[in-house]
Amino acid sequence: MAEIVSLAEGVAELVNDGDTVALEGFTHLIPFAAGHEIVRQRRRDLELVRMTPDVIYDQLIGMGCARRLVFSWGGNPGVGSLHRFRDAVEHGWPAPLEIEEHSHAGMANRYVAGASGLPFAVLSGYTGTDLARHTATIKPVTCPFTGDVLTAVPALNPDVTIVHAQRADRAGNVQMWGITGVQKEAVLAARRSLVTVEEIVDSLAPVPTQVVLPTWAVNAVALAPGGSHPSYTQGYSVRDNTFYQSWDAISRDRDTFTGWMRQHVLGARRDT
Amino acid sequence: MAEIVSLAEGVAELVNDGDTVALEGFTHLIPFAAGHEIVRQRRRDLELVRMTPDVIYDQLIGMGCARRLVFSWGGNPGVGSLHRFRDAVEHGWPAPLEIEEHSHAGMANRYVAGASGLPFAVLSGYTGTDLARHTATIKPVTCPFTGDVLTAVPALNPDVTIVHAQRADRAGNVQMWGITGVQKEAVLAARRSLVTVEEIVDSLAPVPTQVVLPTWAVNAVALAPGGSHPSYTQGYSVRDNTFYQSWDAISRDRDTFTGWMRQHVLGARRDT
Amino acid sequence: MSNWTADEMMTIAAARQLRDGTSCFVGIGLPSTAANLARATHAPGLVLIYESGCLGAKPDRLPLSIGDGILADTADAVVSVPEVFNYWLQPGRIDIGFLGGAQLDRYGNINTTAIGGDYRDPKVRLPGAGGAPEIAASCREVVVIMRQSRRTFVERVDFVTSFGYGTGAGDRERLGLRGAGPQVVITDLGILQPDPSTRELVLTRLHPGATVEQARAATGWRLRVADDLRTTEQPGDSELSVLRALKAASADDGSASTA
Amino acid sequence: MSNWTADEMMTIAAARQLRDGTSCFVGIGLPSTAANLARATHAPGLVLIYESGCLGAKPDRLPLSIGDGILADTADAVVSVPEVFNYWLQPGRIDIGFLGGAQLDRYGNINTTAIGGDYRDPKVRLPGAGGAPEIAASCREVVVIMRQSRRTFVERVDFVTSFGYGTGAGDRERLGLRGAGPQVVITDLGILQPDPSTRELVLTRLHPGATVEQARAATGWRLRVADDLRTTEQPGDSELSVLRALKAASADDGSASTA
Repeated sequence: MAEIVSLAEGVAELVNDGDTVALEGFTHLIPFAAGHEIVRQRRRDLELVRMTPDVIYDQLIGMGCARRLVFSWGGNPGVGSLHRFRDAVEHGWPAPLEIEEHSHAGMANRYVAGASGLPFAVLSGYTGTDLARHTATIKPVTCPFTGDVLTAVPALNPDVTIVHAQRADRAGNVQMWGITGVQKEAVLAARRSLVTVEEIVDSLAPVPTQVVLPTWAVNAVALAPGGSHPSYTQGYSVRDNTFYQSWDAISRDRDTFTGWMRQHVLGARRDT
Repeated sequence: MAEIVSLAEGVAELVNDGDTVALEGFTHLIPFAAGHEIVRQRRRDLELVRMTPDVIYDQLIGMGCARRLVFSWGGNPGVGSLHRFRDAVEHGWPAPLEIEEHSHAGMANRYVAGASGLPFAVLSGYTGTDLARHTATIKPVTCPFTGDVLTAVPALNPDVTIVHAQRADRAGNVQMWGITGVQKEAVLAARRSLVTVEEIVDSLAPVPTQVVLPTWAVNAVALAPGGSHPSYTQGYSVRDNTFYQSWDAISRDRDTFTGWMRQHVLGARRDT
Repeated sequence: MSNWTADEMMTIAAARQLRDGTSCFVGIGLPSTAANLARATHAPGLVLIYESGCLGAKPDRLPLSIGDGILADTADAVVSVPEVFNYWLQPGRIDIGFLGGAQLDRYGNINTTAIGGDYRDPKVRLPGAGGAPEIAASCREVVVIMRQSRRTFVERVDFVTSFGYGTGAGDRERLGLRGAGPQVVITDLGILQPDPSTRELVLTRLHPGATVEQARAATGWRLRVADDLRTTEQPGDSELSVLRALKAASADDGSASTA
Repeated sequence: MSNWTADEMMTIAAARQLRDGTSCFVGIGLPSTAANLARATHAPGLVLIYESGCLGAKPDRLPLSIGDGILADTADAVVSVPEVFNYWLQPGRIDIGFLGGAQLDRYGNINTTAIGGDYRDPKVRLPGAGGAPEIAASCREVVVIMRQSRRTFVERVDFVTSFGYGTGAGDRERLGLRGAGPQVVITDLGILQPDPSTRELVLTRLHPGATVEQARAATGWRLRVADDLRTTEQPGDSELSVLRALKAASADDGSASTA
């Protein structure tokens, strides 16, 4: 059964230095508040996993929390580059960043295998690309019935997965809707899971396109209203496209970035 | 784009003698009306595919439409045996029935592979059972990363899949909800598809737990109110448990069965 | 209410095996009846999972099939059939797999496929596997409920539909099966449990009124009896009244079926 | 409205490639702009599929990301990300894959991963693959939209993120790729198409005002020109006004991005 905790407690209990951590949310429902709490608690040497690193991982990488990144698309959607991600890969600042790179189809299937308790997934993908030459976690597998050669990718089983959802009930059952991406798979694939929510309610009225995570499949639920900003939470907020565009200038320069993080993230709680 | 047709037209156009045919619906939404139309149009030598053959395939088998059955559970849920299925397997009446037998997990994954355009699916299943010894479509497959040995099953790609849904709009978009079983996978895995519906409406208001099949993923939609009886259609009818129980007596005896089918199915349309 | 049937005793004894707050993958028929009795008595927080994709179903009457509307209407979540097997059962998330069967052997292997003759030409053709093989393999533990007779409790099943302990200790481990296998078998006469060292099913409890002789006569192998053989606590009035109310409120005759 | 920018001409020429009633897997940025222009003009029945799981999205303004709320709100169906790739893209159900890119080569291979240096130590690190490799492999055909320059149109891409025709005719067939590959490349100067026999990209159309010399100067390989080189029809007033209205109604600057 999921425990209802504060965000600070949840991150302190579930995220350790050196962990493999997945913060998922496909453009929608990105758990920014949880990412900021990880920065405030100064976690280090994390292996960050995420299909679309987005601004949230640009911040974690720029603040030196990450040792390694497993991903499939590292950009600022509709804007351009993630400058902190680029600086880490191109110049090793603030620390060298090891990368393991896949396609979306491969990453999605790696989470599916993880959620299914299988060691690998099969897809028809990467064919002819240079990704297969540079990424060790892409291998051929042969169909035992037809002899066709397909692509295998290993399961992703994060130590902890963190996602943001619209709401939970007091028993810890979680409900999300709209674009729910790969969050169900990411939570079920993980050893531990934390879900931040906009609100905690008495009962969860069914909603079209909903995904429900039963309380017994989640470790902890934390109330974090607005916890997806500058991403959005359908029914609660809209995507702050202006912030995503302004991030380009904020993140381009190391000092500007560090100053912004100090003011808006580290300084956002008195205990830092 | 799906064509709106009559049930008779749909079956005549899409179901041919010798086809591999899947009528899916997991207890809920079983397309009985379509099965009866197949009987009336006297299709022969069908390879019938279905996780739970249920009364609908008991009727098709007893009427001599089937050459082969691919399945995972052939009973009358909560009641007991399917007597026509047993008579065909045990005594070859009205014709010998070749069987290919799987578990639910295996069948579900075979549809998933079919819907995914993959030649096979991987699961952890059948281990230690005698099914693996008797069913040729169960083989070992080795994980290229861990060396673990898992189970492979080949994709199911029926010539035609038929399902029943609550409703469609005039453009042929299909909407179903409640227990939707493996129907999406069965339709997407098939070369051709027919969906019978309770009603055709102007627009599909979203419903919790809904599965929507876009019109461009379906070949034909036919209006068939009550088309799932004695199964049920959530929001339109309830399961006729009394009929399922009475089927035990109707189907036990060959003549009683044949008489019942003549009266209630063959006689149910003047053109027979 | 001091009189009850052997079937009622069996169902109540089975319900008592289900701890509150655990998750249970429920086969139809006797398992569903017992699981719903447990929910209605000592285990209100028991999470019922049906292979139709209903997670956390809370039916107020016994479903006749694993896909009755009442299951979807009352579930915490309704998922696809591929998902219930791949995301929920296969990884070993579910505590208890609750199964019935037509034939059970000395080592807890279950047959729901065919009896007599050859597989291709059986004397009696049964419904088949359904979800049982993977339920038996993947749930943390398995509870079996079956009426006991020489015909159904045999030395070796004609067909292994669901793997128990195979030919004895070590087989599950050798095959790398996730779950612990059949930890308890509840019958209309008593309770059998695997010997910790050999995994052979041994009589550990007798229901009130039943005798060791009856149990041996209803078993197709030389049934061993535990040194500390005990007697099942008799059905409580509330257990009986709730069970009878459940059955009265349903169309289900509780007949064997593992859909 | 007889004056327009090269970007507008490019977007309009790309939109014209999309036939009504077909399905189109849409990358963000230029492809999304052109696809939505097509829907708003000659192809109201164009089915837009976004990798966020939105099938049949009908946005009335341009989304900045592939996961904007407007896409889910207006979609015929919203499915999970694993499903959109496995059930919808992978089997080859989708007619057109619409991609942008940072680097394109003579045989239509696309690079969105890294430019210069070594993969482990690149001069410029780009966002990466996203959905592009499987879109390029599985859609029945691929349409590419990219601004043309010697820096972006190169003899051989530094990194093959999305496979076009590899090293020429026969490579896709040898690899068993489902789709036909890049059938048309729309730039700010004109249109390139693969030579039927060699699969080398050849200039088949020039936009009004552009010259062969400009196109050659903006291409990193010896650009061949089709014998029947034609001129793109200039933007119609309605095309231009709808495009400008779309962009005005959106926060999107249309900058390159292939999320």
